[in-house]
Amino acid sequence: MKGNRRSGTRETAIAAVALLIVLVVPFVHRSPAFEDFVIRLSSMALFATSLNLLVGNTGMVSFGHGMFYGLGAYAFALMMQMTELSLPVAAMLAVLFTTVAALCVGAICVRLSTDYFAFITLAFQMLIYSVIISWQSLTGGDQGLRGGLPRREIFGFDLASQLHLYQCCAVVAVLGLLALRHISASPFGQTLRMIRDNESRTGFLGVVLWRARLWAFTIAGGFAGLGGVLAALFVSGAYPELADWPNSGQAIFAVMLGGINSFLGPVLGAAILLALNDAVARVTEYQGLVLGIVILIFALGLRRGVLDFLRVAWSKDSQ
Amino acid sequence: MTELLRAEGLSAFYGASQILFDIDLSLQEKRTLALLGRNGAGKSTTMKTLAGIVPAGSGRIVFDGRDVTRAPPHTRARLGLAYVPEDRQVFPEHSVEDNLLIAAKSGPDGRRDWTLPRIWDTFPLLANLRARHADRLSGGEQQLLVIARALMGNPLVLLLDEPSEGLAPIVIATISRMLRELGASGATILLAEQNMHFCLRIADEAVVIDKGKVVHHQDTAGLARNEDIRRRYLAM
Amino acid sequence: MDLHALGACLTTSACVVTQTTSGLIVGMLLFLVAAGVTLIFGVLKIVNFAHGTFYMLGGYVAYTTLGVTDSYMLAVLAGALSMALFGVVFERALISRVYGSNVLMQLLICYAVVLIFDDLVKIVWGPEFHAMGMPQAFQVPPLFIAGGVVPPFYAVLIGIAALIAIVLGLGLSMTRLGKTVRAAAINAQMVSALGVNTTLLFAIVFAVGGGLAGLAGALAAPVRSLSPGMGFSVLIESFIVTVIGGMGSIAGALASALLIGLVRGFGTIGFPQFTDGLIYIVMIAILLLRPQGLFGRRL
Amino acid sequence: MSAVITRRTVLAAGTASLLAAPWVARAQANTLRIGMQSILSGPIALLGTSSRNALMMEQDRINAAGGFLGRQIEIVYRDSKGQPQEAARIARELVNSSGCELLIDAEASSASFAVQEVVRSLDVACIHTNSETSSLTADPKIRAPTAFRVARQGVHDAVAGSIYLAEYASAKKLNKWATCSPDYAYGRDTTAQYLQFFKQFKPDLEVITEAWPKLGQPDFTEVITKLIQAKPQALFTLLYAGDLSAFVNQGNIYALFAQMAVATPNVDYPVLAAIKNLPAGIQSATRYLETFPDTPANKEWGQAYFKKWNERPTNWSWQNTVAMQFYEQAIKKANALDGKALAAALSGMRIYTPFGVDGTITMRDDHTTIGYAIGWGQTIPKEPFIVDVKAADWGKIIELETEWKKQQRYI
Repeated sequence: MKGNRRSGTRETAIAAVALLIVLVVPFVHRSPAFEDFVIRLSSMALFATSLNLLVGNTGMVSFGHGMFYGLGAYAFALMMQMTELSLPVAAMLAVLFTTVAALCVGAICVRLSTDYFAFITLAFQMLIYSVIISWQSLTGGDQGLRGGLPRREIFGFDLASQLHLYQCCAVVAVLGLLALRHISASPFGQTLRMIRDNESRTGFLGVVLWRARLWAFTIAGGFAGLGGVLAALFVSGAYPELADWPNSGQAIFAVMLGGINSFLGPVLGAAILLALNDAVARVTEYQGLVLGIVILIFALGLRRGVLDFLRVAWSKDSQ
Repeated sequence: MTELLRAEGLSAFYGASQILFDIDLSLQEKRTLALLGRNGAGKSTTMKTLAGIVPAGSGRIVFDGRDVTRAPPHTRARLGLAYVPEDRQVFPEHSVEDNLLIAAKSGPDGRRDWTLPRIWDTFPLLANLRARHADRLSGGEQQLLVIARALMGNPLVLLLDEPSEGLAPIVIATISRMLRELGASGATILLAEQNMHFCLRIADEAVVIDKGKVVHHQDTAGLARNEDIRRRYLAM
Repeated sequence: MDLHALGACLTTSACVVTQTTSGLIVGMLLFLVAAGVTLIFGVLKIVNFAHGTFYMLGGYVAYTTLGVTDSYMLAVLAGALSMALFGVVFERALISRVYGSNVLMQLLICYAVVLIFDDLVKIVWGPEFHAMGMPQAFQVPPLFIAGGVVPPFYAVLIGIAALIAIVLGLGLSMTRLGKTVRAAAINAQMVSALGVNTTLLFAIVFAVGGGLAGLAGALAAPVRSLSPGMGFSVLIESFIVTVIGGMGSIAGALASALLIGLVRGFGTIGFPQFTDGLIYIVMIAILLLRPQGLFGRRL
Repeated sequence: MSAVITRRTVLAAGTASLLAAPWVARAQANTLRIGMQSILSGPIALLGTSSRNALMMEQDRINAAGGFLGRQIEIVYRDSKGQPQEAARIARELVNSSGCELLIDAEASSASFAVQEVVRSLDVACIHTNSETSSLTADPKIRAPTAFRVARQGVHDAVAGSIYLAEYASAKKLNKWATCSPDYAYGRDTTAQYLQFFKQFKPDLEVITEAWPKLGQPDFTEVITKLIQAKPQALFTLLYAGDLSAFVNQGNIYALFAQMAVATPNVDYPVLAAIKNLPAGIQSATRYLETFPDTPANKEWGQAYFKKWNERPTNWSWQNTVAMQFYEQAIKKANALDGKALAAALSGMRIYTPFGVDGTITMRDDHTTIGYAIGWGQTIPKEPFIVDVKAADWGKIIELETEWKKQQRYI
């Protein structure tokens, strides 16, 4: 317990230092490209890390995690457009809404075994996607929400300003990741790992499997929703692809690329994926070809996420 | 007398943990050799390694004069090595007849001694159940089926892993009688068992293994009198 | 929602016949793709997310073959056979390396293949859509049956797909190869220990699955636009079909492909703007009531 | 020990360089970069690539004439696949990372609204070249200060088309119509607009059934049979490009076009060419037509395009060409590139161009163009593909547009 608390303090310190560095950068050198990247990364990192709470931590492969990302974005953007709520309130309500949605979807899904769980989450995602596309009067259909988000200042913060948006996203992402880290290191997180490693034994210990899974699913959904809120802020709206299947695929890829056994793996994976996408898009219009080859090299060569791979390489070095 | 199957210094692993250590075995043509040992001694792993399902870590497996250490299971099977797994593994959704047909092939020398009619002759019980799905058979019937299935491949050697496991005494007696007849008719059998009494009546000689190592080798008649070995390695 | 129109349709034979045949044709082509998905999953436990790519490539190969040979029959054969071959290469070169590993690793490999071939198609055939056009032999007026319209080309397609369904069904249940494939689906190790080369068997399964998808792409090429990425929507639908029918069940794939076809056929009348949603709802309902699918084995 | 360092260093450096790659600043060249994004893959990529083709021709022409403000121009192309979220990302990336100082948004409507929001926050000048959805510029809440549209506008098209179709329908006694449009915002909004005006001009019009296939749907069979069931006298469709081609090919199997008249505003040259067995007598708008307006300048441009790309231009081609012509004039006038100055120059600007009905096109104060060629005619299977073209009356179009804007409370 003591060790836990000490490592908790250490992580908070690391997070604070990382945050500080990110926040200082713009005062040294303004680069809109870098700031855009960090804003997108903060959203994607929350999304991918929350997915990894399911995939890496609990062994639940969800193909439909993007639905919560999309729901978070839509809930937030709609509240901003249709109500006079202030931004933090709207954001919190959006996350709450997503969490409840995850609870409802989870309650239906979590009892199914691995493959079927993957498919039913995919089916739910596609259902939600087609509702978003069809419910044009509310969501704008395929065009997404038009007209942008109203810019309301909060505490002297104006999110129309790139710098303020950057700062806000960095803070939210670091706090979100810290919370996720806390959850994954908590006794609850231990229980989830036990379920992943040995379902029946965990059951014998008196853990109600479906309830633990449902909690994990709900929490992951909520954090994905938070990622969606940041995404909505970045694009100043909400668009159906946020809730579409390929978006879930991106998150899965980020998780796999970074490493499912390292907490920061998905963050690194998201960073690599975003950077790779941007870099390739500038060089060639055949992004898919390049990305596909990279994935193949990674999947057949490395066979595990970058961070997992580095950890293995590192520990070999240290021996 | 020719040697059909030989293992030299065989080792095997499950992941990082070593299960078999330096196993030596030799099986002569038309003989029945029993592989005895307690639960977890490494009998099944030995059988699986011989059949090619578990890869050999080191050592050599020579079958019918050929080195098959790296050969995949189906190659070994086609060379005449038939494997009957411990948990029977019938194809549950196939009929008895289909279970047999899937395994039908001629032997390595082109022989086709075992055909469906001969199986029905030898296993009249199965003949009556030919259309039944294998998952509807009793344990004993399933055991007969998998032995028959192995024979359909016209093998040179039968690897039988714990054929008596989990069966009622009366069924065990049937299987025992059938295996004795098989042996008498000239079949070559490697029989892994923890039920020593079952083996004594079938096998000519026995190898005892413990913790993945060969600890004793003797003819069965002698082993039956060897209280020391039985107490040390075979007592439950 | 337009339940009134749906009711009116269901009470006129012309509408029922026409929408049923249109459901049949949509369903049968879907079946050809889904049969491969379900076969590959059933035997190899591989969720082949690259299956839409086979469909796409089959269409493009047929398009080019038609241009060169001017024979639709050759075009269809070329589409199917080339994809059978591609299936073997895909299985040997990529998928066989991740047997038994994490399902996400398999997913990634398939995803990579989809990305790569979408772009390769763009490079070879260009990013614009192509239309193959109807072969001369089928440029004939439609038939009228019980007041419903049935085009001869579609009747032929339905016939071919039905024939394949029968061949596939009988082949799996009656022939020795089929029985062995079914046995390998349940216990590949045991099949291998009985002397069957399962490596070859798996390659054959991929060849059949890929060939069927290629066949579907080639058969559909005269009426559908060919464009890079066209495999995606087909993939999603064939997945739904596979899940509803029961992963690994050919009969299930047939039944659920027809079900989806009919939901489309009549859904477009009753729920013109929510037909897709309807299909997902059917899928969720079935997964909840019978997770193993209509014809799947109980888990 | 050294091996350890090497390995770690390599691992760390590799990761770092991968991460740093996107924002390593490009050497700021004197070249003026113009970002262009469009749909360059998928079933409607045809339109995106035809936009790019036109822009490449403009780039050559402008550079030969000395560029903008003495700087050679370079257009940077990106494929958004038509997805709004991706389009928004690309727009930001073009400006923030790739150093583009002007934007051409050659997206379809679905993505141009997303680009609009990016433009609003970046204050860069942007011309939407392909989005026809009226609200993009008509709705003052959506209109952005530095974003303009050089494209057909849905409401203009709807008025022009409805007047033509009402006459046509009355002449042929076609009262029972069906619609079949892609199930997304453009399809729904524009269909609704057409029907509104169509009913206004022909009050006895009856829409007996509507079908809404998905965008990029592979199989239209159930939609086609539904249309046949309903037995309409005529069909109005907004399907386009690959979807239109598939629809026509599948419809042919059912002899759909023998059973009803068809009207669509969306037949482009290459689509006509790609559709095998094109039925004659489809009522269609002139998207781009070499023979309309029938002037030497228009014909010359069409021929030059055909010569260079070995296919005919689309509606999107001329729109992108005009956008560059507007930029050219506005930059000359403002002698600057920043969004505010260009916006001031563009508002109310009138330029000479082959694509105007009277040789000019005007950028109105509400950031949208008027005076471009709108006409309707009927298809024939060979050149010039559309004949009997009737030009629309711009006076009537603007009158009804204003009325519509009032209805929508835009003015």
